Amino acid sequence: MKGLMKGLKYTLKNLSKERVTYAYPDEPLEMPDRFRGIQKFYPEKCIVCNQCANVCPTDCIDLTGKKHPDPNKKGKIIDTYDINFEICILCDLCTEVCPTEAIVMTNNFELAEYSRDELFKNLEWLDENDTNVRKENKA
Amino acid sequence: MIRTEEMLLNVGPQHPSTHGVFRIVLKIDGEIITDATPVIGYLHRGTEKLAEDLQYTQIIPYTDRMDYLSAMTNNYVICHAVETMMDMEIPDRAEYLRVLVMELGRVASHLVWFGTYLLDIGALSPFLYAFREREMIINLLNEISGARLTFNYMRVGGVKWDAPDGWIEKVREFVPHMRKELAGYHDLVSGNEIFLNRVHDVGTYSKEDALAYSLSGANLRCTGVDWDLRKQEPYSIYDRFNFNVPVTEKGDAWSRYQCRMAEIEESLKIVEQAVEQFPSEGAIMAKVPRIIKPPAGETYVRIESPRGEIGCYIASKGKKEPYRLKFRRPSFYNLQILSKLLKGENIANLITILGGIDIVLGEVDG
Amino acid sequence: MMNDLLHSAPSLSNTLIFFALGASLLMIVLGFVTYAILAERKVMGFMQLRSGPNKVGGRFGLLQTVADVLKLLLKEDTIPKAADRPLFIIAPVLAFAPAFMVLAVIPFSDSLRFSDIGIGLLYYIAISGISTIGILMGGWASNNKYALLGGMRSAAQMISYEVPLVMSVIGIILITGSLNLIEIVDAQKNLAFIFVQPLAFIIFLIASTAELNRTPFDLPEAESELVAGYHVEYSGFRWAFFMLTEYVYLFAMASLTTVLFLGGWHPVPFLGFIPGVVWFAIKFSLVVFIMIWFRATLPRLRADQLMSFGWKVLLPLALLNIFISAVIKEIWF
Amino acid sequence: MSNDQEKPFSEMTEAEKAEAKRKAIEEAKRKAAEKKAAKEAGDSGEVEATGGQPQNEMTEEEKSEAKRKAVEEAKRKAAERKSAKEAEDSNAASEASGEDEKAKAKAAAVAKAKAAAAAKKKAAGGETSEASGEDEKAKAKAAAVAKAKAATAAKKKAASGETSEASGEDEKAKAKAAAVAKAKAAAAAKKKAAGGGATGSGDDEKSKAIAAAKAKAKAAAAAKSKTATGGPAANDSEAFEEKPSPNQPILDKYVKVIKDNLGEEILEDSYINRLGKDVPTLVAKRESYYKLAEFLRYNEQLYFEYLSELHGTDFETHMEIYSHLYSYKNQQSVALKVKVDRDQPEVASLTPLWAGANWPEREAYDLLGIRFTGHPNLTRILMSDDWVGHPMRKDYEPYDVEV
Repeated sequence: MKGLMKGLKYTLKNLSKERVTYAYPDEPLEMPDRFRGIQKFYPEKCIVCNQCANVCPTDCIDLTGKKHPDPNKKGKIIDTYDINFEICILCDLCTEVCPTEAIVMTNNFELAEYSRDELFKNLEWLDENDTNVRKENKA
Repeated sequence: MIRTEEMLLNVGPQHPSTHGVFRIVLKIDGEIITDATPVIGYLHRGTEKLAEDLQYTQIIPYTDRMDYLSAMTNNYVICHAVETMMDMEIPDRAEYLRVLVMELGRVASHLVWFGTYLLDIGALSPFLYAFREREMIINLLNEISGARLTFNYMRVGGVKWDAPDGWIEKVREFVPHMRKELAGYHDLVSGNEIFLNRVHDVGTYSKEDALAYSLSGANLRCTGVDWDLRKQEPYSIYDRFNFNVPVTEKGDAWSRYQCRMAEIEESLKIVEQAVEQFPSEGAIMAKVPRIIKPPAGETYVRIESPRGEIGCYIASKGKKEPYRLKFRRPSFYNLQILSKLLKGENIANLITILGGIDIVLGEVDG
Repeated sequence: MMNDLLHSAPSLSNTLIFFALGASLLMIVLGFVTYAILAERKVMGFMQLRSGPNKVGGRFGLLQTVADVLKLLLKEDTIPKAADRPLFIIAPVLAFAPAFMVLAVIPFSDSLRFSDIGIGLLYYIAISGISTIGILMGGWASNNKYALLGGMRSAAQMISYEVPLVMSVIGIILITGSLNLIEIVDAQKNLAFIFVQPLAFIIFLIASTAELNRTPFDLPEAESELVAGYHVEYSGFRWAFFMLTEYVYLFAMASLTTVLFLGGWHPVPFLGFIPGVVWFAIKFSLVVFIMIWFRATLPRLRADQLMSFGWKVLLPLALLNIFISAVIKEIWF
Repeated sequence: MSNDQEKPFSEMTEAEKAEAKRKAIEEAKRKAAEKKAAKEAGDSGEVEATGGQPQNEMTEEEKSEAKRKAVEEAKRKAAERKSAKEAEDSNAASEASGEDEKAKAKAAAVAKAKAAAAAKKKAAGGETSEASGEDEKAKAKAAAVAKAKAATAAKKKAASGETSEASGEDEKAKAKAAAVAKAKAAAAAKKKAAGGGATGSGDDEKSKAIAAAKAKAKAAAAAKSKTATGGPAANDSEAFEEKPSPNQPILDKYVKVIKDNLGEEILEDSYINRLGKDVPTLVAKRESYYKLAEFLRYNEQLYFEYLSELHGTDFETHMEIYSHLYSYKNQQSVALKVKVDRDQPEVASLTPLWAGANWPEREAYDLLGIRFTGHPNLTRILMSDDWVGHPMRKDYEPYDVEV
């Protein structure tokens, strides 16, 4: 009986304590700066080195480049850049290898969509996804 | 004439107490189990097969998904295996960070176990109390690694990030808080007569059985075997800390409970000491070639995860992908003894026993 | 007014009046159930450091249960193909009807009462036993193994705990010399029976919790073992009926506890200016709160422990209580 | 930290250009190299140019090479040649890199080499000096001399027995410090290098402490088994001598006990797995696998009552069962391997000996198709019962290519 009483006392004491739950989604959740959410892509920074696509463990990145429009400049610029969020595991390896920080992580984690097709993010979408970018990556 | 017959009861794969997609086919006579056949593999993702085509760094995020309650130890075991093969020296600061996150992860994992175990036994509140503290740990780990469960934090040769500003202080403050709350758990649960009746002398096995069935972790220590790889085969920097290995003798669900609860305290001790000794500066990565190619040969390392001995075998041909990668997944081994324990028990005890073994299905199925 | 009605000759208008009164009581009870469920969720939420329902009906979630009930009513009514159809349909009704019937004998206050029968307590206990059949029937008719196990557990549990439940109140019957609940309340005008019969109160509280299938005696449902026990195959409003049964019984049992041990509508000394109904409500709420509190704290017993506790601990204690009561009665009354 | 880490990347664009040029030169240099090897080497060269750790990488390779030499047969000579080539390549790469980077790397490498077991000392010293410029050579020599001194001191201490263990440690550390100081003086012009050396020595001492602790544990085990006589000091001195591994006596003991009881023919091979924490490894013959396992399980001197791990591997030429055994009684571990014919993969089950081998063997059957005779319930465990094929086999073709 003593143990039961102790337990009852514990719960009763907690009755008046402050709640610890988050009021999500009424209040947005603040994630720490390093949080790995949906990527943001800067097309102008990309040098089409393909490292992100190579390092991706799930092969969810597809990219193509084209010749630089300015004939005086060497190298390529990005043409298409797609991430398939059906299989992306947000491991952060793509941003880790990127030499120019053209792809960076944001703190946006709300990925749910009504259709699978919408999980296929293309270059425009990733370019526009510019909220909550990691502070240390903000140029 | 009353005729009784045995009944076949399918528990799982969708059942609230199997902690995932675990199925067990019971033959029951009334509520008494006469035979039990575990069926696993519903969460098999072929990590080992996938790893054959991946570079070592790319495998790390996959290990997060095995034992998803303590992904840090999984991260560590593969890094440790590769580092052992390449004979690497890990910088001190990195080692301390690793130990900190692994021990915090161990506490978090045990808290989940504590909560869900009590939920299995029918008490609702401990689950929420345990998750309150776990949330704090998860937030700490989120701050340092950028994810709440699938950390992908460690790298071969060190860790990905250094501790953010003030993180160490937060950890330092967390330890006394956790101690206080742990005392509360003991008030709430450990003395509760109903709980004691539920776990005493349930699912008892002997030391010999535990060894024969390759049990590890608290499942082994509850039979009186003083065995913790952190102590007996020190890896990383565990030999620098002063902590005990909780050992209980009876081998029943209650002694497993005691073991795990005491382990939380010991982990807190380690965290406390690691915070004290934490080097104020230093590198967090060893000098590592960017393409990691362990020499040809094979290695097997094992470390102590919250669930027991997690091992990693790598056979390398000197390439950047492993030739064969194999994880010794503690839950997989620990689960073997289940069908032996269940014979003659009733259904309520099935839940107590299964919960007491502390399995994570992601790990069982690999 | 009530007393006059009860003693008047039967007529058509009387019947109509009784029907209207019954219906209004049903509404009150349903209102109680609505807010008892909310209270349970809220209290448990607060105890578990959550806020509980807070979306539907303002920040206190006042309409949450209403929304839930509406959802249940709108849900598709499914009956498993292999189920025993007639039994499956009749089971929830059979479980619910007695739960409401027992309320007839509960006196809520000096004037608010619906019957005045001499064997009120006996009536309560006899009728409430019928619900077990409904639950067993539901478990059997579902043709599901979990449901069957839940139903069997429920039957075993109800029978085992009915015995100490009845035994524990025999002391009160001895002292008051009546089975009429109104007379029992009147006998507590000066001192509630909880002080005269503390042992009986504890036994009664435990046994009634078991009768209600509430934690720590929620074996028939046993979420973590039998998924949902006897109502695992039920959905929609049939399931709602089982839920309703549970909470109406909570209402009835809390009322009975108030009447038997807490002095019914009688006020605490010096606070007589507060009306009797309010006193009843306060005491009643206290009992409900204790039940919820238990649920938020305690783990579940195991079937065999439940049985041995009922037969080996509670029953001997109840018998002891009868003996002590008899001795006390012989000496003081 | 993140800045530190990112910097190499941002520098890399320039470095890559240089790298491309270098690649071309390299390509010309080694025509004989395989295409794949060439690519990999190029990759590693790329990092080295920026990361500033060419020697480091190289010593890794050499270490592995030395290890292998101690362990391996002629079979893998080809592989060795390959890795040697890689080493050459990385040398070439390092030559191309800047002077002070080299120096930095040198300091680190020296520290590393010291910390590592001295079995590879000569080789390492030789090759590093080869690879580097004139004054580096001198430095390396100085370091080598210091090391030799330390080694002799350690040996002396070792001779004086166990009691002086602590002081021996001390003196060794001092010798180490002196050596580092020498290296520092040599590289005094480059402050950074000196700093690196200092931290390196700090690490060294710590690792020493760890090594000592480990050695102690090992020594305790050894004392129990009454075979090892040297104690920790002996272990340390072993490391400085050319002796292969501290676990060698343990392995010798196992082999002796096994051969005494079961005859000479029972083992196919036995060696220390250098890459796997020096675990003694026994390779059984397929016919006598069960007999050997049974002996390991029940013999009083061995008594491996715990099966830590069992799994199979498809090596294309053959299958292999690897099991890691542990004896709580004697606090020692052993790896037991057996080779299985790939076309007729059949081997005795260990489940009668260790109940814990049940599921791992089912897993090996499921994923590799190895049949374990005497297993109580050899069915698929992870894949569904109607699965076609055994996924972990190297020639496995998925039934549905898309999945």
